Amino acid sequence: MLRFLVRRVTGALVILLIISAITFWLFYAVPRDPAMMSCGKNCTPENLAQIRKNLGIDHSIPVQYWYWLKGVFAGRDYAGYGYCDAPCFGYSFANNVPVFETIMDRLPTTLSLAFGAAAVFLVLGVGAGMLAALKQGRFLDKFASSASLLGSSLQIYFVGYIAMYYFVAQLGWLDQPSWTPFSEDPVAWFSGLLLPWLVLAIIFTANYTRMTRSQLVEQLSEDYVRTARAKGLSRANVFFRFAWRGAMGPIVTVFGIDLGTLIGGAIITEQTFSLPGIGRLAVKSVDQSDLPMLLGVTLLAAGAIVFFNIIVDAVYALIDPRIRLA
Amino acid sequence: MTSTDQQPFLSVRDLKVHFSTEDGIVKAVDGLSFDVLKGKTLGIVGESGSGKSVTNLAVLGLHDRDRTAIEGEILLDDKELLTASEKELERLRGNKMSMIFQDALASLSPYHTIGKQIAETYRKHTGASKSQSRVRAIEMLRRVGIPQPEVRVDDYPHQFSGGMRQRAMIAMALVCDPELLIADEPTTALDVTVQAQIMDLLKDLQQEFGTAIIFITHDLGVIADIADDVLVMYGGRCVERGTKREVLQSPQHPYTLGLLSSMPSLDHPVDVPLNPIPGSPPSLLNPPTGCRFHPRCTFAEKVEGGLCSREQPPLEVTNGRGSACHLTAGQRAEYFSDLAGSAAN
Amino acid sequence: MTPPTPSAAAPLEVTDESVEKSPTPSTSKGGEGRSPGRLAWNRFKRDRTGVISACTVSFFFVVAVAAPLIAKLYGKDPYTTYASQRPELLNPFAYPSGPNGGMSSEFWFGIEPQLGRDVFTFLLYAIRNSLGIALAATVLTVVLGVVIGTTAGYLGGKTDYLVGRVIDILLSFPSTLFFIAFMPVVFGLFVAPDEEIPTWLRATALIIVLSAFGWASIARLLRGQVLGLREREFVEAAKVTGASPGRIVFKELLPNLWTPIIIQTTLMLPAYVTAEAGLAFLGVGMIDPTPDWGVMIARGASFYTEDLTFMLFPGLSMVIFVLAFNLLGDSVRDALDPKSKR
Amino acid sequence: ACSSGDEGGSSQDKAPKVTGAKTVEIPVGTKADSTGPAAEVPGAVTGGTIYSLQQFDMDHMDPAQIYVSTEAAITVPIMRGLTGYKLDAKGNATLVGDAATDAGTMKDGGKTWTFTLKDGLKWEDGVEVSSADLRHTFERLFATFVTEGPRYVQDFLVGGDKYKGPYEGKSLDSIEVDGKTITFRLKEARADFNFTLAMRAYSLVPKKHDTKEKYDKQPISCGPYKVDNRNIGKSMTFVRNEHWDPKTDAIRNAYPDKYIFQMGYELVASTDRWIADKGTDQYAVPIFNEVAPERIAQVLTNADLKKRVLNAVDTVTYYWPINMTRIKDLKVRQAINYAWPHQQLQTIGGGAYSQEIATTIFAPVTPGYTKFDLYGVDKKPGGDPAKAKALLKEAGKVGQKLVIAYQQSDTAVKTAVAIKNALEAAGFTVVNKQVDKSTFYTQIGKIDNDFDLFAAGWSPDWPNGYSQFYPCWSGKNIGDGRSNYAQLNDPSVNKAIDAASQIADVEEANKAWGNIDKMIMELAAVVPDYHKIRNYLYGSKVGNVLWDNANTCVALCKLYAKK
Amino acid sequence: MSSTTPLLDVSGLTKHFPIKGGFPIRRTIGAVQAVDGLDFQVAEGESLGLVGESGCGKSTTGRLITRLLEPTGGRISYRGEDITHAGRRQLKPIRSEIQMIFQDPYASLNPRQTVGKIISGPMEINDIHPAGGREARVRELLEIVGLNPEHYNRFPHEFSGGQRQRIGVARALALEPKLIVADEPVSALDVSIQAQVVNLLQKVQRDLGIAFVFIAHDLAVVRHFSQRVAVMYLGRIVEIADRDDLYGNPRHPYTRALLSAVPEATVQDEGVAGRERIRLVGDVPSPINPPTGCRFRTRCWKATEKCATEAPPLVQVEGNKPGHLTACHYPETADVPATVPAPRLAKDPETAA
Ligand SMILES: Nc1ncnc2c1ncn2[C@@H]1O[C@H](COP(=O)(O)OP(=O)(O)OP(=O)(O)O)[C@@H](O)[C@H]1O
Ligand SMILES: Nc1ncnc2c1ncn2[C@@H]1O[C@H](COP(=O)(O)OP(=O)(O)OP(=O)(O)O)[C@@H](O)[C@H]1O
Ligand SMILES: [Mg+2]
Ligand SMILES: [Mg+2]
Ligand code: NI
Repeated sequence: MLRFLVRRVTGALVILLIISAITFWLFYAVPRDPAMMSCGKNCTPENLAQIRKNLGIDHSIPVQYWYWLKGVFAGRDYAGYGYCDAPCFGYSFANNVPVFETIMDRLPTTLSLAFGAAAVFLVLGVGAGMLAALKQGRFLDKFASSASLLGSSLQIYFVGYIAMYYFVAQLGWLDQPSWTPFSEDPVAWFSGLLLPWLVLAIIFTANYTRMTRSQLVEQLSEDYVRTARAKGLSRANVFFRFAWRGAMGPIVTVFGIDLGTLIGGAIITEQTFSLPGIGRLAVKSVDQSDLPMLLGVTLLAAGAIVFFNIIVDAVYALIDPRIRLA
Repeated sequence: MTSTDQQPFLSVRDLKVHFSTEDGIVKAVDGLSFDVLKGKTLGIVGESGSGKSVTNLAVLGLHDRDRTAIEGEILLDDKELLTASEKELERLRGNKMSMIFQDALASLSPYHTIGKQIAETYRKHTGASKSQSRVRAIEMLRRVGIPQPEVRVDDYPHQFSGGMRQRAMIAMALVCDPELLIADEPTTALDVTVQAQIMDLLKDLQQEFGTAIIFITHDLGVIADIADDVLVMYGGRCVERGTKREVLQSPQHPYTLGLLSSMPSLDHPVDVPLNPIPGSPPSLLNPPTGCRFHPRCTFAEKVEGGLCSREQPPLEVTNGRGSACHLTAGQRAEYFSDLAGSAAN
Repeated sequence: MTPPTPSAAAPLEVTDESVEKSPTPSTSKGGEGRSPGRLAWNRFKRDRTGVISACTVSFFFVVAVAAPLIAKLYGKDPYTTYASQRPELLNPFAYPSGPNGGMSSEFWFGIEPQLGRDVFTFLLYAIRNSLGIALAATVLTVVLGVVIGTTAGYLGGKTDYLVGRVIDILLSFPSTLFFIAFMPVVFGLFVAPDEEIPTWLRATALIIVLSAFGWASIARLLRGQVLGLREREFVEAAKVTGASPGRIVFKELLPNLWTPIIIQTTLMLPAYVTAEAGLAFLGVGMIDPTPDWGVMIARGASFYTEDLTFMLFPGLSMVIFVLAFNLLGDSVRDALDPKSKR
Repeated sequence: ACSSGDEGGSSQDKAPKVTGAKTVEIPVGTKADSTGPAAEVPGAVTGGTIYSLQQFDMDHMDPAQIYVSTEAAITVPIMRGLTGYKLDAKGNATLVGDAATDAGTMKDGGKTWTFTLKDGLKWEDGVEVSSADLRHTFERLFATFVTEGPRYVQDFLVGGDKYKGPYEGKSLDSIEVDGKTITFRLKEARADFNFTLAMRAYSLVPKKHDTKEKYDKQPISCGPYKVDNRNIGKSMTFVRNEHWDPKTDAIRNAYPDKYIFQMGYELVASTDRWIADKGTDQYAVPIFNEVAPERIAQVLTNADLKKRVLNAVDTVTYYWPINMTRIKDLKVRQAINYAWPHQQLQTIGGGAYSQEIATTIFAPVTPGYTKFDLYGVDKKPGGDPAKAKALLKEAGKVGQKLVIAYQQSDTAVKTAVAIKNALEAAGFTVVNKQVDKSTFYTQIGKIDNDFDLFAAGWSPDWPNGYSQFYPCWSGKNIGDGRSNYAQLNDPSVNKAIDAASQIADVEEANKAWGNIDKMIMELAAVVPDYHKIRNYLYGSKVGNVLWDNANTCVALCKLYAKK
Repeated sequence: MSSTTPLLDVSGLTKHFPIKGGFPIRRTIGAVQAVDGLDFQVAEGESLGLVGESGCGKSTTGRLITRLLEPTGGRISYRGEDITHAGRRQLKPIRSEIQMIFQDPYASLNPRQTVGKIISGPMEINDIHPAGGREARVRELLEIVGLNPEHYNRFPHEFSGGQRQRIGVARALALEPKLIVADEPVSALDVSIQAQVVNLLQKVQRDLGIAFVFIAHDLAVVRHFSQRVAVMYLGRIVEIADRDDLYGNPRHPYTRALLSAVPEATVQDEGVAGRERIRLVGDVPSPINPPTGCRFRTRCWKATEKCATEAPPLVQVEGNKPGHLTACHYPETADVPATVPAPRLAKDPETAA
């Protein structure tokens, strides 16, 4: 296990390193001067030079990257804003706030959105998939399959607005989506996120229903499931302890990937529901050509994906003893 | 059959198992009857696809009831199984009757330890505690010759070798001392040396517990080694049955004869070509009319009037011995004699 | 052993005869065999949902291809702002003044709020553009994925390792974020500052960026498949006869990969249609006045409270298209791979 | 809501029309006017929290860097300058002393200005505001890190062109501090200098706490509230500053306990929330989030909603400067003016309820406004492509390429489409160039930019022509990052601006400015687009929502939260 | 054996598959010693049988001979030409002479190609233009292997297992090879079909004079088909001899045990002594870590210290005919039945390890 973790975490770090380098390089592929943005109306060359120094962009690109990298691990001294402790992802070009703090501040929103939606779609999707598998070919199966298919064909911004219109504005069943920290007001937290969760879930559930169903159907036809039945175990026992066990692997895999992507930014969702999460931060940093923020967000997103990949593999090994971690 | 006085432990009458598939109805088993006696071994031989496994899955009631039409009668110790409820069947399976499958790796759950899988059966049917059943599992493993069973009990199937897996399967099947054991080609995937080990094991265990065994194989050599009675299946039907000696030494059906004569052996002369059955097995979707074997039968034209392609020969059983062929007894004696002799050599 | 009576002496002839009665008493007598593709086609034809969705999908493609023709017959175009000559088409709030979003015999699907363009032709061209982009991206993705995946899988060793790592990195990239971040970069690289970003470049950039990320998953899948197939005996059989690696990849392996390739394609196309729309929604895809499905929906989404019609046509048509394509994908999968029951 | 076919009803007529709007003159108040506390608002209650929903966060909190209306509006409760605008119950403004005891004393015809600091003014840490702070406030404006704010004072003060800020220990001689009085010596007479100082950029900064660049994140308050919590891009909270004494403040009432500003709401999203009017949104006011154009119809046609709309005419005029360096031919510029699709752009912007077509640079509410219509917009609001084409032909420039820069936003994109269609109909070749939001003004502000036409807007920094025309149309203000986007450098215009700014008589001056407006329009250096009518929807539990005529925003310090 | 160079000469043939692993850097940490020093020859037109338990390296040997695998060591020469490490180009002329028939009739035919294409493929690759065209040749080949030439355009899935195996044979014959490596060509087939294919191969061998390396684990089938037989155990040949010698006079204990384990479809009359039964215990050890010395010693009832330290050479032991080579320190003697028959069932689990 330790070997596995060491190896995978090293691999993950390398991937993140490459991703950050690519992002860095691509950002500068278009000639533009971030200093110009903060220089404002009365910009003199001295001002520009000062701002460049403050932002730490008065070096060649590789050197900048090196300083940035060093900052991440060892902290870094900024001309304009003093020392920035490790992990230092720099200061935003657009409004000079520390990137790390901003991201940490936005993270709870995105995490709430992601985990909440994940809980909803996992429960709904897997539940529906199980029912469908149990009632193969019956009405319930057909219903679950087609409903899920319809769900997966919808777009967040399409359903999102319609749902807001009907459920919030017209019927008043749900609250306007909004963000309140859980620690501040759990009820508001919940009611503000309920609609985004549901909308996200509609779209994701489909995939889980289908996958759960197909996995279970496949597993149920496995020889070892037949053996279990031949031993005299009850249907329910066989279903949950044998078939479901086998079906879990791929579901966990996809779940991990989805969770990683969601945390990396449910950009469209956050945009649709005006939630102040990582996704919107990303859009904003793109709008403002804010490299440090963009880098931070990209790394967070990639990190989430990589992290959940490792988790998935570890969980997979727990589920399936045939897989050895190394 | 030699001992007619005995009540059959399992009795199958006119069993029909039909699957409805996209392409039509597969008549996998079409009117099959046989008996298994207590403490005896019935060997079922037949080519791939002849319905051996389907028959035995029907006995255990493991077919998907929605998609399978099963007719006939299966009496286990005078209990009708086809009409039994799922609950009743669950109580019988693994307890009174159990099964060993061919592909042990696929048939053992990869997610649970060998010990758990064995113990589970025991607990289910005896209500023993966890620790009791674990002890029982270790004992069973030792019984089937797994070295260091206390250690190996916590291994997963993939950590076992092929032969050991098959032994574990056997241990699992026998953990509740079943009265009927169905072994579906338990040795086909194994090497000859390991096959010999497993067959010896089965024989020993049968002697010890008096279990009735149905042994499925397509290898007549294995039948010769282990079975008391033999049932030869072809295209979902029984073409011949009798004791091992009767069937192997004086086959009454051209198919059995063909099987015997197409087998290379360690002491046949080598320079003569083998004597294969021409053609290939029949489609069960669209089985040949009349005798299902007639397209491949070298004697079909010996029966006048093309009877073979029109009419299904009945299986006439006397004293447990019978065959389903239009050839007259005389014809058989004439055509088969030298052959049978050579086969028995 | 005494050779038994008549037939055994001539086993070959007997087998010949048996072949006639071989397990496939099929319709095909001699001549043309039932290829796996043909079998799949037959299975597909029997699937009613599949056929209906295929028709729906083809309808969309026909509409896309024939958009200029239809627009010509219909007599409108998607670019003219009809309201600028006829201000009475819009009410003082810039919404269509006619009921139902201004639907009339003249403007079938009504007119657009604010600018007053014709929704019907706009939608036609939007479908045309979006499908075109999605299709091109799909083709490019699949080609890239297939070439890279099969090559890596077949060659193995260092190449495979390298490609594997590149795939890892690509799959770890937060792709949506990347799209929005670097579409401007792509434009910046190709366009002089005083030139309008040409529509073709936007489209090309979209296609390139979408496929640059999309190929990885296909390549990974195919690589796995090839790794499996490579060990299959028919590949060894080809090698034993001296076949070149090229021949093995293209003549032996590729035909066996059609199933996953087709399945992936049917998954990818609707995904790209929605992805393209999503990017447009975020403002980095196509842009007015180029008609685009996603742009239409995104704009409809802001007017729906007052002019639902304007949102409904593009929105529903996309839902229908994606749904039909998904259903079609399912049916194709079932037909190609009858064992997998979804 | 399927159809919006039927007319909006009679409410249409009640919407204000810019054409009918009066010009807003702001008188200078007396010492008595400048003495606190501010008059109570009838029915107001203390306590509660006021929220806001807005799209953008403020880029700057250092007053010296503040030039954008949003930033100015939002900082009223925490920043105080020497002068400020006091509102009466109807929202009419008077210029009074804020930190100063009165609106200042002018000598030498406006070349010397003296202000006296009020007693009892304290920073949020309880330390008294000192005259050193006053001096520092103005000296630090010259520091290099100050790049965004206005440059009026810096340009006006004697010696300002050489001074580099206080941080190297040097002080500026033209600022004299004596006890509680501060005297400014200006290069030339500025009769409206006290109005200049009312700009947020000249709010006070404590010398002790001046952290230079970092002050931008952490301003120190001497107003009734202070920044409690700031979360850039997301939210900001103001809480009470206990050291503020209402008696020192004639301008601000401070009813709510807290302000919570919430950022990141697109117009449509915020409008929908105000329409829904749920939870804390009932206590929300807009800072700059108007009713989204997409929702104007819904809001204005619904009597209930309409009750909650603050409707006001802004001093801003949105226009499209024509790059004079690139488009040198008058006829071409005139052709652009003729071809302009005014009406269509108005429609896209939300219709006559939110904007009125402009033919002048001056907004009708700004003193000095004179109505004229040089390019026949009133008659042909949809544009006159024929005439435009004829002019182009005359100039021999048919097919003239025009590069139009616009920001990336939904409305901007649609606008660009309409303009392109119209100009191409008149014989131009149009290149629409989308420019990053973040660098839009930087890019069009460069002298050698690549654009011919771009959207801009200007509202005077105080209500007269000087701050309307000098920054944007004087040839002296051409430079990278300066606001003379058209790069207009016409000697007669320059002369006229200089002359007008020296006229002390208000009436006279206004007339002069009105003429300059016409001069520029004759040169066709710009296409005036529209005058803005603001429609602000607010929550049902916010009391006394007033339009602040002088700061052109919702008067934050007059609000209260209903119980 | 004739004095002329044999068709195929294999000496010291070795194949080790590296095992990757290790931490933190992946490297080769061991090897599967699949084949470890094989020596044998195949003469023209002769059939050499290769038998042994699963995993003993039979297929690996076959794939080394056909050069599907790169040998780790040893030498393979075909008609005197060293092809041990020959590249694809160098092998080109030889490719058509050495062909292979595979075990799995389902996996060995490309499901997406018609029978015609499958069989004409090798000709296309090797640029062979038979008189009368390729198609005619294919039909001819189909006829030779007993299939209906009309089935030229059918796909493999339309055939039964036996028929598919015939197609495989036809493909191998298409290049008119001199040597065919048949890797368990009949193991996957039903008995009734198996005989058909064995007969076909026999006919091919006889009529066309093709030499065979016939791999199987069924001793009876090998006996029927091969003139000479080699028994493999864990990557090594333990005994190689002419058919009659090997089956009549097995000298290696393993050969003996193997022979005795073959089930025969005969019924012993009561009282008549059955065939000798030797029951080996346990499984074949792992080729990653093969036993030292004689590899069979862990399952051999005769093993001594010597077996553990000294690997017995493959030599002609006393009492053998020439060409009958055995690798054993304590060879069995012909007339005495196995010295110590193992117990029928290992009751003591420890010994079963
Ligand atoms: N669930 C099913 N649905 C449809 N057809 C089936 C099903 N199960 C078995 N069959 C068919 O029934 C026939 C008999 O199958 P069965 O498994 O009994 O053969 P078998 O004699 O056990 O063969 P083998 O020796 O290969 O195990 C085959 O043709 C098979 O395809
Ligand atoms: N590509 C490979 N990589 C690693 N090990 C391999 C590889 N191919 C074969 N082996 C190993 O080499 C040994 C011999 O394998 P081989 O396939 O030659 O056995 P075999 O005698 O043909 O067995 P069977 O009768 O099961 O076909 C086995 O232990 C196998 O696991
Ligand atoms: Mg079977
Ligand atoms: Mg093998
Ligand atoms: Ni014989």
